[in-house]
Amino acid sequence: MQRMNREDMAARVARDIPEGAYVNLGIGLPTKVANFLPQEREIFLQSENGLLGMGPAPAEDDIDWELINAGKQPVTLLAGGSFFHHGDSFSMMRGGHIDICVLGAFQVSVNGDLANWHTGAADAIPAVGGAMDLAVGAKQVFVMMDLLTKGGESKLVAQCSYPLTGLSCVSRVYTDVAIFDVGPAGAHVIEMVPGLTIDQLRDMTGVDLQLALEIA
Amino acid sequence: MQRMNREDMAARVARDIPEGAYVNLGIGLPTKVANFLPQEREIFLQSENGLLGMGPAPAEDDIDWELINAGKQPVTLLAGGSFFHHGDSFSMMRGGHIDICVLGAFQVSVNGDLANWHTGAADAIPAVGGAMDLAVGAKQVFVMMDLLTKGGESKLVAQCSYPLTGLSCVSRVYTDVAIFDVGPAGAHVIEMVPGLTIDQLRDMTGVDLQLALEIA
Amino acid sequence: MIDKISPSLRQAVADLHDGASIMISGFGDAGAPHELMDAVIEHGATDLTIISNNAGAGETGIAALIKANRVRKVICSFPRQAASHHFDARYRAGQVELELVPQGNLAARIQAAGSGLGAIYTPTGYGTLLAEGKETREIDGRNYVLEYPIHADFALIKARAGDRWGNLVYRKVARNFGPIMAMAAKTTIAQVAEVVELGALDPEAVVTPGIFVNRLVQVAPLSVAAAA
Amino acid sequence: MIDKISPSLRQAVADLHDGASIMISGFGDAGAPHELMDAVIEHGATDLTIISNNAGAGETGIAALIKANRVRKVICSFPRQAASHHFDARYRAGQVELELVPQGNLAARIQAAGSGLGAIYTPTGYGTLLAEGKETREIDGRNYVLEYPIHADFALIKARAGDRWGNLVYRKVARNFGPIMAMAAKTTIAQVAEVVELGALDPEAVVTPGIFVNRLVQVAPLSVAAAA
Repeated sequence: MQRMNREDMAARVARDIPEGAYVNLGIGLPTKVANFLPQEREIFLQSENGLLGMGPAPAEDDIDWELINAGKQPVTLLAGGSFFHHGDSFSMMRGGHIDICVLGAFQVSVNGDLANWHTGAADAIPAVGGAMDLAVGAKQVFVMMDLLTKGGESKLVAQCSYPLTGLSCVSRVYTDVAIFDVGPAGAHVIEMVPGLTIDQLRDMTGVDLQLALEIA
Repeated sequence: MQRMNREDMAARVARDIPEGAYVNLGIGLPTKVANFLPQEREIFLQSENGLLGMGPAPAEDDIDWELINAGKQPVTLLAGGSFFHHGDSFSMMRGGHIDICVLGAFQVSVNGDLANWHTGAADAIPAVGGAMDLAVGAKQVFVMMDLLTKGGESKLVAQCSYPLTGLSCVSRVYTDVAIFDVGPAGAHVIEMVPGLTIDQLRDMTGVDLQLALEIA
Repeated sequence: MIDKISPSLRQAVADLHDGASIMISGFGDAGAPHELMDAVIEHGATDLTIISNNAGAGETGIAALIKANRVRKVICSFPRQAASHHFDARYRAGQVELELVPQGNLAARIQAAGSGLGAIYTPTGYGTLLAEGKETREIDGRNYVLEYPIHADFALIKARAGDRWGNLVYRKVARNFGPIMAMAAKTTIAQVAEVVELGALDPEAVVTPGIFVNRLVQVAPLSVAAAA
Repeated sequence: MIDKISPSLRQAVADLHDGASIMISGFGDAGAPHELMDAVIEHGATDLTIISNNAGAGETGIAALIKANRVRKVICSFPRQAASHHFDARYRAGQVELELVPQGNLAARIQAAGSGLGAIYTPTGYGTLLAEGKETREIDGRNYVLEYPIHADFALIKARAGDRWGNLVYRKVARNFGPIMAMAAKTTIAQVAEVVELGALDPEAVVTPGIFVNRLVQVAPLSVAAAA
C-alpha cells in the first residue's frame, strides 16, 4: 500500500473542483489545493477575511500585508477579484453561495459530523475562527486529513469524541489512503490507494464501510 | 388667531434641526423643510432609496431619473454625499443612526402613537412604504400636520382610531396652530400662534394638554 | 473560461418557469430592469410571485406582467401609486394576492435570505396591522416582531456595468434593491448598460461580487432617458 | 461647518471611559488601528471589554492593552495565536474573561446591532459547545441558534482615506470588520492614512458613509510596513 503524501492529496482534491466553482480553502493542508488547480479551469477562491478571486503568493518584493489570506499569508488578487467586509464575506458562506469548502479535521463521523476546532483538552485555550461558519455554510464540505492519528487511531469515526464544529456537514473525506463519501447513508469508499483492500480499511477504521457503486 | 401656512410650518421645523443632524424628510409636506434649512448649518439629508447628502432640486436640464428622492422627485447630491443599497439604507434608519425624521400624519396620540399609512377604509389598497421603518427607527420623530381635519376633528388624539404606523414613536408635533411634545408624560404645548389660548386649544383638540414649563 | 454574459435577453431568461418567485429591483423607475421584464413577458412564464418595492405603474414592467395576467402574488411595500391601475384592478378583483411588507423589513428579510439567517427580530411594524398574528418578543425592553427570510428563484436586477465574472457596479440610486436581491435568489440575472473587461472594475468599488450573479446581459442604456 | 477630523490621537480618544466596550477592527495586522490603540493605552481607560476577531499578538495593540491590565473581557473568534502570550497568561490566570464567538456569528451579531435587529437565528454553531444553553429553533427543516446583537460604546477602526464628513474608503483586506463595527458602536473613531477634500471620494465607492463615523484622525501609513 502506497500512502499519498500531502501534495498527492492536494492534487487529488483539486481534480474534483469543477470550473466555475466558488471555493474556500481552509488554513493548513487545504491551502495547498490552490497549487494544483488546473490552469485551464477558472475557479474562484474566496478568503473569509474579505476577498474573492484570490491569486497565488506574490514575489517577495510584492508582498502587501494588507493583501493576505485567512491564514495570514501574503496572496495576490486576480483581475476580476474584489474586496468586501466581514459581514458580506460570511454572508457568502452562511448564505450558501460557496460551492466547496475544504477543511482539515481532527475527526469526521460516518454521517458527516465534523470536529476540527478543539481537542477538548482541559487546559486548551479555545479558538474557533471561521471553522463553524465554513462547516455549516458551504454547499459541499470536503475534509482533507490523514486517515490515522500518529497513535494509529482512525480519524474517521462512528461518532466524534472531540467537540463538534458542525453536525452532518461533511460530504466527502480525502485521506492519505482512501476517499470516502459520508452522510446520512453512512460512509462509502469511493477510492483506495493501490494495494489496499476494503477489509484492511475496515480494520484500520473500525467503522462500518460500504464500497461505492462505482468501484464495488 | 393667525394659523401658520405650510411654508411657515416648514420654516418652524427647520429652525429646530441642529447643525450636523442626520435627517430624513418624509414625502409631502415634510419635504418642504429642506427649503428652509439655514444655509450656515451643515445638515445631512438622507433619502431611504439610497442616498445621504441630498441637495436641492436640479435645474431642468440636469434632471437625472436615477437621482431621485423617496418621493420620486429629482434631486442632487452634495459633495461628500454617497450612495448605498436598500439594506444599508434601512440599517441607518432601524439602527438608530438617523437623528430626526419628519413625517406627515393622519393622527398622533398624546403618548406618541402614530397613524399615517392607512385610513382603515375597507376598499383602500394598503401601501406602507418606509413609514413604519422611519417611525420606529429615527432617534426623534417629528410630525407635521394641520391640527384639525377639514371636518374640524382634531388629529392630535387621546388614542388613534386609524391603523397605527408605530407605537410611542413621535416626540414632537408641529401643527398650524401649536407645537406639542408628546410621549409617556402626555401632550405638552410648547408653542402657540399669537391669539390662541390653552383653553381654546383644549377645546379644539378635546385631549388633556399641559403647558410646557418654558411657556407656562 | 467562465463567461456569464448572455448573448440575448431571451437567452438570459430562458430557464424561467411557471410558478417561479422573482425579485425585481427598482424604486420607481430607477433601477427597474425594464428590458428583462419585457423578456419575461415574451418568455410566457406565468403564475409568478413578484417581490419588489412596488407593484408596477403605467403600462410597462411589473404593471405589464400583471396586465398580462402572469402574476399570482405580489410581495411589496408600496403597491398603490398614481398609475398602478393594473395592479389595483386585479387586486380588487381578487386575481392578485398581496403581501404588504414595510420597506425596511422587505430589505431585511431579503438580506436574511441572502446571508443564511433563519429568522430575525425586527422592531418595525410591532403593534400594527402588519404584525397581526406574528410572533413577537421583548428584548432588552424593546418589542420586536419575528420575520422570516424572503428567498426567490430568480432576481432580475439592473446595474451600470459588469464583467464576465458577474461583478457589478450600479449608478446612483438605481442601486437600491439590486445588491441585496442578487444575494437572495437562486439565479440572479443582471441587465447592464456596459460590459467591461475583467479587471476594469476597481476591486475596492465592486458593489456586487460575481459570486452573487449568474448571468448578465447588455442592454442599451435607454430606460432612464425613456423614463424622463 | 461639520468637521469630524480630530487634531490628534489623544483628542480622538479623550472621551473613553473605564468600563467601556470597544470594538477594534483588524484581521491579524491588516486593518488593526495600532495608533488608536496606543492612544487608548496612553489615555489610561481600564476595565475594558474588547470586541475583535483576535485577542492580540506580540507586544502591541490588543496584546499591549491586555499586558497593561486594562482588559476585563474579550469577545472574539480566535484568541489563540503564535504570539498571543499576553492573552494566554491573563486568561489562564483568570484575569481576563473570554466570550468565544464563531467569526461569522461575530460579524452577524455586530451587523444586527448596527441595523437595529433584536436578535437573529443563525445556523452556525448549532449542536456545538458554543451554542450550549442557547435557545434554538428548527425553521424549514434546519436548526438555528438564537444570537443577540453585540453593541459597543466605541469602535476603533482603520481606513485608507476619509473626509471631514466621516466618509471612509478602505484598503484591500484591511477593510474586514471596519465597516460593520462603524455601524454598531455609539461612537466610531477611524484612523486614516489620508484626509481628503469633501467630494474627493467617489460617492459610488464610499464604503462607510459619514453617518457611521464620529471622528477621524490622520496617522502616517506606517503600520503596514512595520508589520512586514
